[in-house]
Amino acid sequence: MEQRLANSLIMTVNEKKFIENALVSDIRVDGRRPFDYRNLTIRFGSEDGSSEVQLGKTQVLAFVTGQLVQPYRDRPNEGTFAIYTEFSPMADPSFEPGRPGDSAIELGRIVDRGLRESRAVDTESLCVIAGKLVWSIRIDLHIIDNGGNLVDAANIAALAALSTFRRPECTIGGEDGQELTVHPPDVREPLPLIMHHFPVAVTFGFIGKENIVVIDPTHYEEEVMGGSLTATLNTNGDVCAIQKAGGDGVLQSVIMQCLRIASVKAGDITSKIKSAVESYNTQRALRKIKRHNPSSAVSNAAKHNEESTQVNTETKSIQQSSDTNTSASTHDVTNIGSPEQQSKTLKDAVKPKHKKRKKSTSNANAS
Amino acid sequence: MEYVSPEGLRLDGRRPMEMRQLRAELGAVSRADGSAVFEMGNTKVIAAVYGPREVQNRSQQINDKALIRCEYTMANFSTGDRMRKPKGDRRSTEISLVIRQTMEACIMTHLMPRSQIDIFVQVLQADGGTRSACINAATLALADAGIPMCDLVTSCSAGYLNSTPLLDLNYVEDSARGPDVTVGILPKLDKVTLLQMDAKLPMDIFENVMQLATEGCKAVANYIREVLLENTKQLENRRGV
Amino acid sequence: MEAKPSNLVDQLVVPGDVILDLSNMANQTLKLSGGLRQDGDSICVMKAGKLRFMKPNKYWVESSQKRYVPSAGDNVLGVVVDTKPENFLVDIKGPALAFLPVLSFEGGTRRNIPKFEVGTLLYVSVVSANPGMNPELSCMDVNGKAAEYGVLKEEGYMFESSTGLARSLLSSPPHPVLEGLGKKLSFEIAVGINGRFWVNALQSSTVILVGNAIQKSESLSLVQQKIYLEKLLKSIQL
Amino acid sequence: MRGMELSLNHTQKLRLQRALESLESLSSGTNSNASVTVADSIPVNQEDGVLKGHGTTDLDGEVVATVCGVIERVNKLVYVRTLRARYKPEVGDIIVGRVLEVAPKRWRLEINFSQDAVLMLSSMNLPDGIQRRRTAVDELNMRSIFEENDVVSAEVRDFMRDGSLQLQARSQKYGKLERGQLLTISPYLVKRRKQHFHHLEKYGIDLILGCNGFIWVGEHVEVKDDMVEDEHTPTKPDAKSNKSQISQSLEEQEQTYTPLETRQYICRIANAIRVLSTLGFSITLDVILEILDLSTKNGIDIHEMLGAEFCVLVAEKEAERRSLSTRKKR
Repeated sequence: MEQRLANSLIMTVNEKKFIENALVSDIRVDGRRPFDYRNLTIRFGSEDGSSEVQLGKTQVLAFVTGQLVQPYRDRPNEGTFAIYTEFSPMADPSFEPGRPGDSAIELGRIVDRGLRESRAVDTESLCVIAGKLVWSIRIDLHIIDNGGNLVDAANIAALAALSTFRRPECTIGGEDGQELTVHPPDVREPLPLIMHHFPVAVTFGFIGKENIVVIDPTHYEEEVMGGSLTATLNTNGDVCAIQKAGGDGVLQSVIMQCLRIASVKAGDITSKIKSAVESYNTQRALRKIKRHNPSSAVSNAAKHNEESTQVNTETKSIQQSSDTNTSASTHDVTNIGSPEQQSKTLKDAVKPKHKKRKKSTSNANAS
Repeated sequence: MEYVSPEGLRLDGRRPMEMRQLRAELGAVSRADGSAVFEMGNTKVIAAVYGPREVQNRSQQINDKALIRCEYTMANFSTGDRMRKPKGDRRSTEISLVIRQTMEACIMTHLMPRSQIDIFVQVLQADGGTRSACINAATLALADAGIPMCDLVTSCSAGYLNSTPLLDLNYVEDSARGPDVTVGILPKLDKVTLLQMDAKLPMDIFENVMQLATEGCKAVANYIREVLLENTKQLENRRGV
Repeated sequence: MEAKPSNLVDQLVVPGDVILDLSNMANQTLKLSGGLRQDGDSICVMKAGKLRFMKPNKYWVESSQKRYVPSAGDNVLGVVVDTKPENFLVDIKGPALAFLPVLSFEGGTRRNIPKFEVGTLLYVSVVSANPGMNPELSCMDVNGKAAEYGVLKEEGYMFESSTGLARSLLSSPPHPVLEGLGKKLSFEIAVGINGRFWVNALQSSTVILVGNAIQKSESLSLVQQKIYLEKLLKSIQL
Repeated sequence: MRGMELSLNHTQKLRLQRALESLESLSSGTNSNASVTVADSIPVNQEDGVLKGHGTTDLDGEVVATVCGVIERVNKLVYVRTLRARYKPEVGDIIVGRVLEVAPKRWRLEINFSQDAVLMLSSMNLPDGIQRRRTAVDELNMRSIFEENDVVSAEVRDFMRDGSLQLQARSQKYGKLERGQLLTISPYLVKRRKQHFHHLEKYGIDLILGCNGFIWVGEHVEVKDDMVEDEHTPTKPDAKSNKSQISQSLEEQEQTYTPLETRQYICRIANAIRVLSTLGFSITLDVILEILDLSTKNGIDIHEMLGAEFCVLVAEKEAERRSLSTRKKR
């Protein structure tokens, strides 16, 4: 009992009343107007496919990884796409450790629906060999700090991470056209995902008896509000997903008004994400030039050559590996660090660690 | 694929704005405080309500209102492919949450402090629109249990295929991966409490589809009201003076 | 013989610092308060902050933190979280919930127990705070009068702050931002040493302005605070 | 039809339908428009000033029902009488409950309310019958009075400050119920009367119609002043009790022995109540006795009482009875 009381946010009567009363005079506790969005900062990690989004006090980390897997039987030539959420008690003591709670699942489902059902990512281009191998894209969303409106922040983080993610290029060769080569990033430039459009989630809260609409509620406002509506839209004015899971009823006209506001906000946010991604890409290009700086390469040159030859021999037939779970941890692949690490990742890219030794011996036997 | 024939008929022979046959029956579970079976065409769900009763887990007790819990399950035999589905997957957890929050919006929870109301809904046959059917069944079961509500909640879905807004999608239409809008309304207040939508739809068309779904909700509300009134009259007449 | 106070007084100290060496001190009584401990012959610091000294022999470390360590005699802002037959359970940001006995109100008897709903904001004083026990609160001063204590009006807004900010709001000379705002605007404020303050004014916008200005002032130096205040006051007049 | 899991043949179906129809026609004249469902607006004369009672709420100046039921008006008060719902306690109601938990100084009882009811040790007469201070020993011996799953009759005392319900059993007629059956039916079928305890002398049976829909049918127990006897016979010495153990157990056997005939009557009455409750007829002593007569007159076995034929018979009988009573009134 006491434990629960200590973990849950208890709002004072004063705060609850004040939030409502202040809204009547068009102002919110943090000084915003009802339709002002909080400050949005998008940062990227040192690796491709990772982003950190800060929305007011809310912080969300997104990490995109790819893996080669067998496709689903009903969609043999489409890559898969999954979203995982992590709500750690670190972000908010009301999150319980262990099993994901209702809110974690709802958040995952809203982001998932917005991105997947509207086909934001071109999954068909993720197919390597139809029915045999496709790229499986996994987005991990970590909530670092809960300051309210996790959905929007998580959605933006996912979009930003997806637009910087690159997967290693694969080619199919061999006599039967079934031999797969995964090219390391320094041999062939890894490929970005094809994004058709940017579905941006915008959340509204309905507060008080008159259901006053506020955009981007803080966690205090979330505690007070009677219901919320998350609209996912893109810049073309298409509605990609809507979630209003119960709560206070609102008029249809209010919903349409929300959608129109959301469409404007979605435009703003999209341009913010795009400019952030662009600056990241220019930086990345700069880094790459540095990377090819000969002075640093000299010391590793000998080893490096060895590596690349090894890579070429590391081609393998699919039949052989159909039972093994082929995996490529791409965030490692893109990390051009020490050669030791690289050699490991390259092997990882084609087969799991524990099968490594066995496989190489069997290869030797075969040859 | 053609979902609407040139004559303006859907795969199951309905017109675009036509709803499937509704059927509701109260008192399907004798042990429960309230229960109902609700059918929309071939979709069939059963709902049972227990409570208000003593809170089972003391630490969850709320001092100024009732605790509402909801469990949604899909029977293994409800769909065509008979797969053992793991209990508590993400989809059913989400639907449980959605049903709970939707019903919470209309139950007058402050009248039953320190108690708990459990809503169980189970899909017996799934043929599209299970979410809506579950909400309609839950409303009926709650009303049957005599739990005070400020309004009924009724729900209906609508979609958009072959450039035509379609009311009350069935499974084939649902799995066409087209837009699917599920609406839940409070008919007396004429307000929308539940709104879920997938896939992509321009805003003006969305408005039309939502409008269509709302009309569907109103039709469901009329039917539910009739069923409840008939049931109430029957109970009162039988009881005698 | 009067020992010289530690030369670290009013300096920043960190855990592990030794502020006094007892071995070269004559027989003398020392009073140690929060953040200090005796380790053999030396007095060690346990938490980072400023070392304070009060004549004749009291030492403590003052720091700013989010949590509050209850200590008797403090005036705090508490939030009612539950009602029990004998006590109200009140959250005062401490490590444990505090008990407010239902009878510790002016003229409190079994017959006139006040009714507080969950979330009621109270201005209370800490009566006792011992480790291992829930702190006890009271809504009376030493004479059994209500004084200023009790329920705060059900308007206004409660802001969270650090304990350091709360202390500086209560200190004299008064907090420059608070003083400056007070000259131009009319509002009420109640500060709890536990890192909470409540602001009320006729207009919601005033409450929000004052609250956010005070919260922001914490990260500013004295000079910056003055500049910030001037800017803020100008913007209001516009 | 609700609650009917019987398989009726064609004629039975028709007969039942006819009986129910005649019931409908009998009561439809009285209050046909009074039934409402959730969110139906209730017509009121706003100028007179209206007091909104249970099951109603205000929506933009309109009085709206929040439950399904029948509108009732008492002077200015307007409320909706619910039909199927959990029990709504009123102070003074006689109820039957089942002990869930023995807690410090109190028992928790399941009474079909939204919360468990509380029976304090201090609000009941101890077996020795005298009002006295409850000691720690009494507290330790609480299980000897009521244990978990005991069936108890009591009276609703009041609501406590925190909203929980308090019971009392400060009379010899309340207390533990033994040797009988507990039936649970919907509370709306039990009407509040002066008498809820019935002693059917003819059958040697006690019938308690609890307002909460819990009904007790059991062997008649003489309310006797236990304590008087107890005081006269102080606790026997151990040696003596050892000797008399055999005789005592015989004595006990005799005490707990219920004649077969009584048991049959208990079942017969219980089944009569079951039939009435499946048909949704209100349950009063007169009706129960009538059904009992009906079953014996027609020579229907106890187990056949829950069958389709008897169910139809009961419905016809009830229709006949009600039409007679309305005719009498006219």
